[in-house]
Amino acid sequence: MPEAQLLRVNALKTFYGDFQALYGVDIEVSAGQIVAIIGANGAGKSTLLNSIVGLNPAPPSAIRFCGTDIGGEAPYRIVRRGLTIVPEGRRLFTSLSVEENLLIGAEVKRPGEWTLAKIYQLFPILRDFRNRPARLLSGGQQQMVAIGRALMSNPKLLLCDELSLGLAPVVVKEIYLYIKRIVAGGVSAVIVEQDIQQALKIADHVYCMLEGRIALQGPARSLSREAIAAAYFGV
Amino acid sequence: MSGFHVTRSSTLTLVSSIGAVALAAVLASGALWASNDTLRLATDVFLYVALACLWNFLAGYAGLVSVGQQAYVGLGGYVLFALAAKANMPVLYTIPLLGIVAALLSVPSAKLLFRLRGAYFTIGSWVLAEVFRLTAILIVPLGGGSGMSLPVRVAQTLGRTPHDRFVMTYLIALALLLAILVMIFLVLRSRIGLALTAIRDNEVAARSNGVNVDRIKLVVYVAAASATAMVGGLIFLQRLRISPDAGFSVNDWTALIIFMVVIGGIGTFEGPILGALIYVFLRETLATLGPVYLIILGAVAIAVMLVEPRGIWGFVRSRWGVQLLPLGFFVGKSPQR
Amino acid sequence: MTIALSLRNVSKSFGAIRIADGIDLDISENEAVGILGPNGAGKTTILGLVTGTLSLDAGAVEFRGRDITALRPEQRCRLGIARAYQVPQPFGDMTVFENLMVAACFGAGKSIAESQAGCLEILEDCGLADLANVHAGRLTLLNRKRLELARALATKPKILLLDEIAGGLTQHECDELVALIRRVHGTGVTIVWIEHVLHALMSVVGRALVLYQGKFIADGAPADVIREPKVAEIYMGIDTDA
Amino acid sequence: MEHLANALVQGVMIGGLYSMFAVGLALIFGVMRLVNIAHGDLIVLSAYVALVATQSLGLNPLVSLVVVVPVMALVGYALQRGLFNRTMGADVLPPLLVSFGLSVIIQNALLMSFSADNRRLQAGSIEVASVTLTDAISIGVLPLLQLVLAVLVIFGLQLLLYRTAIGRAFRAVSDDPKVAQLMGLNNKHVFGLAMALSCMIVALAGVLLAIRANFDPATGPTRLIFGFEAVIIGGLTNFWGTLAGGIFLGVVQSVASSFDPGWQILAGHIAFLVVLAVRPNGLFGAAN
Repeated sequence: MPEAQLLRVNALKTFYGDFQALYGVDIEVSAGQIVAIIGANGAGKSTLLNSIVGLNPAPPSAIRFCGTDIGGEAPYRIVRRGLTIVPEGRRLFTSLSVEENLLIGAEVKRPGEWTLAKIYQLFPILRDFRNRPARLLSGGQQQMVAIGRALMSNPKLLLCDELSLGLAPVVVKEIYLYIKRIVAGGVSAVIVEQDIQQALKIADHVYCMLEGRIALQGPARSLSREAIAAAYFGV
Repeated sequence: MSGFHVTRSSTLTLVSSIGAVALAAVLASGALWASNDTLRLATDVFLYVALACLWNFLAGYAGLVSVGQQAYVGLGGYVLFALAAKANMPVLYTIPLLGIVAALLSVPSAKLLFRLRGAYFTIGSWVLAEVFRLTAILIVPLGGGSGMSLPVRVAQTLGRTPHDRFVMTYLIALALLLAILVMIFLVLRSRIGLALTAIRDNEVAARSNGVNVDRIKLVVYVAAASATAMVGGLIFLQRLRISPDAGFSVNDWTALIIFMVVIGGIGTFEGPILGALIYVFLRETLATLGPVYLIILGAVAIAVMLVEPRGIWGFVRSRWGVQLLPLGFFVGKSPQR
Repeated sequence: MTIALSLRNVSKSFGAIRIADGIDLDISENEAVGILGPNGAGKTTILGLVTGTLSLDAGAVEFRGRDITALRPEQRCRLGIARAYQVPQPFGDMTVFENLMVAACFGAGKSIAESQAGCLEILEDCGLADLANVHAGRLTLLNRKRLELARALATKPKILLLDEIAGGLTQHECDELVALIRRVHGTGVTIVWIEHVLHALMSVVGRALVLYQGKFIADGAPADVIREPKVAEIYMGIDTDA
Repeated sequence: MEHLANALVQGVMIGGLYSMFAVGLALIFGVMRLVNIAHGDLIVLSAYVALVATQSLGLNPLVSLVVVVPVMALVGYALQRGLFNRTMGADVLPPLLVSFGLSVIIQNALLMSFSADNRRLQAGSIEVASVTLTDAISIGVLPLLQLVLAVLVIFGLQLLLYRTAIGRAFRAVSDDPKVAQLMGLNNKHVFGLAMALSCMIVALAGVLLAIRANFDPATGPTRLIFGFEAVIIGGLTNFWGTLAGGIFLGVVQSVASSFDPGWQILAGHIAFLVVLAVRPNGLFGAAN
């Protein structure tokens, strides 16, 4: 592969107690790419993301980021390396204002172009609401804060968990336009989606998960709807 | 019809149940052959085991982490002294009364304390015990701050010679301990026991399946308070003297007890018994250490919480799957199918 | 027909997100109703409002003509409202059988002796009999979901609220599940089912509701409901251009 | 009447001290849902640290704060990183029992090192200095200083929480510890800082207490209970509520004591239980 490899997940197995959630998952993300991970409820998508960001234990070599083994590292250390997540359901700090939420993202003090000013340039509406408690914003605006908060750490790779959750279709479309713009600016992204159509539209490469395994993968354009449906439902 | 059936005992639980009954018989026979020193030590052990099992019942099973059980120990002691010395009631009759008085007092106490959740309940229980202690200081007829002794004539109603008295206290303590163990065992085996485990595992799901969490906790709190008061009465019957500081001592009646339970295995039936035995053994071998002793016990208990929060018995049980008491359910395939 | 469950002008929001915005809904005795809607629309929240694990901002919930808004979850369960959670909530340190015993003893209000036979039967119905002695914390996700349903049944419900219980099942398992739910429905139990696996849902329910932005935007026969353009647009993401 | 007014004024002063016991407790509960049963014993421990500092370095107790506050901050940080962080989780039992064990250990270690004798810090003339308001009411300079310091501490804490990066981190971790670490916060360090800050307030309170009243190794639990009562009476909303709770408790104790000294502490406890019965969300808490 000519492109620089950013993230490589290698035969990752994850357990919750006695319950095995992932059965040897392999994933690769190259610089500048958008990779989508799709699959039904309970297929293991969120588990995979949580393992990558360090919430679940993993052997060091199972996750490699920018040439370093990071499996099992503490989440805050992984953020410092330039890998951040926009969590499912946004999970803003409810008692903090919009601006304070954004500033928490900058705690790791990674150098880079993303600053408060640049976030407000990208999402002008947030500048107007900067002193409002984050919980009082609409769903779409909250999602902008969540994305902005993650960008404030100046990541090389942005993981997005179910960005479309609970948002109106128009808003979803808008949010994904922003993601495209962010990636064009030099950040790579992994998006986890249930909305398959949305995922296919934006991603360069798609992985489809089923019951803790990768059931199908390939360039987004090469996958047929039938193949995806089969991998998605396991029929 | 169903091809399955339910049993609640196994060979191991059968053997251990028979063993427990045999052990109780041997202990009871001690009244006939043991020396005064042995009787006194054994009475101590019984009362500590009883307190440990009761605290575990409260904290380990119902999640009510009280550091105020000394309230009921002191209450038992004081009510016994008041009834026996001031009202001239025969000592034996006072003991069930202690349980009733404590139960009556514990209901409003619980109503108040249950307004505090989790760790706040814990400190609230301590405030309540302090209220009991400070109130005892104000009661002049019972000796106020300096406390009172049980008149010799009262002690002599238990037996004319010291040996007779030791035998009597020993037997009452053993009977009380057995009653408490049987009570806890039966509760754990009943619907309440099912509910307690369910609440401990997942309180939200327990409520969604019809468990009235507050009522179950109230039942446990009242039962523990009532039995603790009876144990407290016996403790001070043996000591013949009570004062507010001794009766409501957080170190003697709660800190030590908590350490026993944590080391032995919180949330297990056998753990507190084991913990109390370990404690008495250490006390008898290291008796001269003074405050160092509490420091060591505290440090060991902390270490247990950090390394193996389930304690010694919890570790044994999970490692080897030992279940000595028939508390669970076992579903077997019926042979005729 | 008598009404089993009513929501009267029910509102609920989390911060700026409106889950229910003055919802009115009647569900008849022994009806089987499916609830659809995009992820995050608040379907699960609606069940929480019915079972009492969440409180309403405004409005009232009635069960068989009785206002239960002020009742606690355990009281509602004992009246006959049972729920199988989307994320299974087993009692992890108890065996599968003991999990059911809790529900039977407290939800259905029976003694230990009276409960045992019924629990065994439900275990067999739900395909869990061989796992009766296994600690629930050790079950696979699939079996946890079965346990969730079995435990709800053990409370002897009059209305059964199901939340995404068919996801991840194979075709065969799914058929078994559907047959079981139809049997339960056949004994007179009212069913309210949130499900993304449409073919399973459609083979049980006679009425479908679509929740979107705090309102039910469609209500009717399932086949008609999913053909409504509005529903297709917001819900059937993958099929809009088909 | 004047006698009552005097009791009231003295109660307000002592209430300032109680609210200092309380805010340390409220801070760590707010940030990490930890209730530290050893809180009172840490107060007494700081008094002994001050005792050693005054005796060995010949410092005035108030000057010894320069030593005691940083020492206690280190103790707090070390306790959190070494002990409490290992017990944090969904289950409330481990942190409770560990802090309870710590409480017993501190008490007995102090007992071994310093015996059970009553001690007191000698602060010189400031101890007796007072401002006379009327014939019956005079305000001690020291109690007044306590109240003023309490107000300053609470004011400072509010500023810290709402105006600084570390305060923002405290609130973020309190809101959602899981997401906080995903945004790059080292929760364990943040928790350590919160405990260090709590112990700095403890140090201040401990030294002030030790100048004003006798102390011995067993006096910790009572301080914990006063602090706890102030928190609950204050209503768990913000630190100003806690100040009000502390003053309420101080006034009740002081007024009761003016009638019969035997009732001082008991009256405080009873007032707390009454508040719990009548207004479980606290006198100054939100009604919801």
